[in-house]
Amino acid sequence: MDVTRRGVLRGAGATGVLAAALATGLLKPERALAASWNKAAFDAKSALDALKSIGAGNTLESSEIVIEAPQIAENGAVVPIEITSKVAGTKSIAVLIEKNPFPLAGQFHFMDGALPFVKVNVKMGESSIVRVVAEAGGKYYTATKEVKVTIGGCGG
Amino acid sequence: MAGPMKARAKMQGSYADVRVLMNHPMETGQRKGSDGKPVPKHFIQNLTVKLNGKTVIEGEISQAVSRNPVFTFRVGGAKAGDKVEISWLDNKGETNTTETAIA
Amino acid sequence: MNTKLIVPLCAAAFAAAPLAFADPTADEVAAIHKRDFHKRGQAGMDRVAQDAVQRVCTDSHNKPPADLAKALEGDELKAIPFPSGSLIGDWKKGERVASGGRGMTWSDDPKKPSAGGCYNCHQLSPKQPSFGTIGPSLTGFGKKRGSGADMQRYVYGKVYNAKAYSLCSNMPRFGSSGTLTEQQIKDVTAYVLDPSSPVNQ
Amino acid sequence: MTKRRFRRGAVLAAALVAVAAGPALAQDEKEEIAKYQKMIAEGSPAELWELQGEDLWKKKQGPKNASLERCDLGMGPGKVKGAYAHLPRFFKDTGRVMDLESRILYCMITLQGRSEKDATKRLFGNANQPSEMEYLVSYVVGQSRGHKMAAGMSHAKEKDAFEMGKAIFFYRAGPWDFSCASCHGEEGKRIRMQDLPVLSEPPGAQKAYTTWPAYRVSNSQLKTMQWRINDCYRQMRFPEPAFGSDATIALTHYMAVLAKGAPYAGPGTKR
Repeated sequence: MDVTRRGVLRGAGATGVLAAALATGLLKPERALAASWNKAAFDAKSALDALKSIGAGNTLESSEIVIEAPQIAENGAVVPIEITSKVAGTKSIAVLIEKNPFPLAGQFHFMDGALPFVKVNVKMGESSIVRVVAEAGGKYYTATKEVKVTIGGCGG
Repeated sequence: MAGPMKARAKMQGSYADVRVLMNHPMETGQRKGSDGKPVPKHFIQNLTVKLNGKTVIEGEISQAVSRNPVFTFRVGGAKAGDKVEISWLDNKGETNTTETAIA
Repeated sequence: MNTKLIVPLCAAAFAAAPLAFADPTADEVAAIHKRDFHKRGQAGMDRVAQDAVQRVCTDSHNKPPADLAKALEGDELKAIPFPSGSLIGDWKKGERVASGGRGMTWSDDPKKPSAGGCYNCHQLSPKQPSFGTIGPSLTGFGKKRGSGADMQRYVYGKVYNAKAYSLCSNMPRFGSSGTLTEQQIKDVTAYVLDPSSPVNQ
Repeated sequence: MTKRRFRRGAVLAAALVAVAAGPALAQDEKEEIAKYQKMIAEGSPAELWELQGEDLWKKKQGPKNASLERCDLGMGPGKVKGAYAHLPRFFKDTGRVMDLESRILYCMITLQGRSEKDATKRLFGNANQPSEMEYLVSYVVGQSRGHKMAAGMSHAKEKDAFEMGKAIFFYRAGPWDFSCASCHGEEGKRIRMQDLPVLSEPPGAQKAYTTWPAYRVSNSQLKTMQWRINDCYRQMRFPEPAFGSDATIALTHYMAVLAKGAPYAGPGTKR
């Protein structure tokens, strides 16, 4: 299989081929997991620290990143967000909920024909700015959208 | 033990729309269980989308993704009948995989 | 399977004719509630038995005969224990009572204070976008109507027992039902009337 | 949402006269809420419940080691397709009007030989413990998608249930003087941000009934109509209605009959 190193590690981990790889001594489990999930970025308590941890300390505002999200979410437990990057050569998209205790919600890497698009449901503890950062040509582009989380009915 | 998982893939012009549904608690570690004790963190960290065996999307996600996650992706360079395989790995080392043919 | 045949035939008849089957009697309706519900937590079976107001409003579809309504409203009004002196409490505490929704359900701890759930049905502070519309908007209520003794008495009384003012109102009788305390109702009155409350900003 | 032309009756016209008196939501705010609802429906995991439910429906269980595949949901043993659209209905074998949940319980007890205690062990699930009933219901209702609602209204007991359901709908009681109609009786009202369908008129009943049972984001579970009624009564500050009781079935039947003719579109997705 012609894949990147990251691909081998992640793909193996996720498909259960991991067990086979471990058995044959190809990988140590800590290494496989540590390499595939950016712990520092996910543990960061501010959006800025999370961005630094994914290498996006400097970002450029871009109108070519489209964030589709409701301005009002009736339930913070499920806030649907749809992201499209029109920045040419987008390799990855990161989603940050700035007011969440751990702002980074996810980062998606696209290769071999995958379009820089993702639709995901996220949790929001309170009304917040949703920040999206797209990586293309070694640069980081960003756009934001505000989502208000309202109080539900009947004292919810 | 992983609950059910389901994927659907459909050509939409030049790309395939891939939608995947996963059964997972996505525990943040902040919620209290019925016994009043915090429920430990338990969430999917990685997901992989493969087209005909080749990895095309890799996701790293946090506990901020909603319970029972649903994702939609778009995969270019695909055609009807191609095989799409999606798998996840969580912080406890549990995994699950599903595959579907593009319609 | 004759059911398969019967259903479409009767469905057609039903579409053409108005519904006119025998209504169950009030006693039958009370009886099914008594039989098919059970006590849970603080919600005891006394709660499914109707009092005079509930019975009259149910039977009249919330349009009671005027004289009967007037008489019952009078009874309800007489039963409100208006405290002496100012009825204006602390609007900040009142805001919490207005925003919260807990209390009185079978899953609520009866030892903890209840809230009023005002925002479920009313708009109050213009800064709170999440409000219901079952009741009228109360935004700027104190600013428009002042906060004199009569107005204080009206708001306090209305929260304590809305049925004293409009017999079949959708609004609960927060005082009479034991949901809110005298102090909580004073605090809500302040939230609605106090010039410094966000409701009047 | 399905766009249908509703039959206009005198009752409906009367309901339309009573226009919302409360403050109207800004149009864009309304659109944003609609957008939220549309987006959560598109990203709904409800289908997973249907899949799990199908497995459980076909799984051999209980002292008789039998599946529920021979369960008669009103259209004959083994016929699941379209069955939910005809419920609640009168069943000769039990002599009563039954909704889907009570019928499933009946099949668990008769076909699988399970005790009532075992069958009713977990009628409502939560985040920690899912409910077999909720999975089974998801599967069965999914098999009626696109079928027009046609709850039974031919048998005398079905007519009685409808009338009783209507009376229960308007019965005011409890410390807060609520009936179902307190919240679901007037056009254009909402609690907090949620629109309240008028369930005593066909348009509201159709819209609500055809999208329940539903995956409920607040519970992260697929919830049944029996649960919906149970939790409404909790919030009405009533005592608890018994699961599958005549009162809950009558209320369900009342709404199902009013929803007549609308194609079933569930399981739905709610906030």
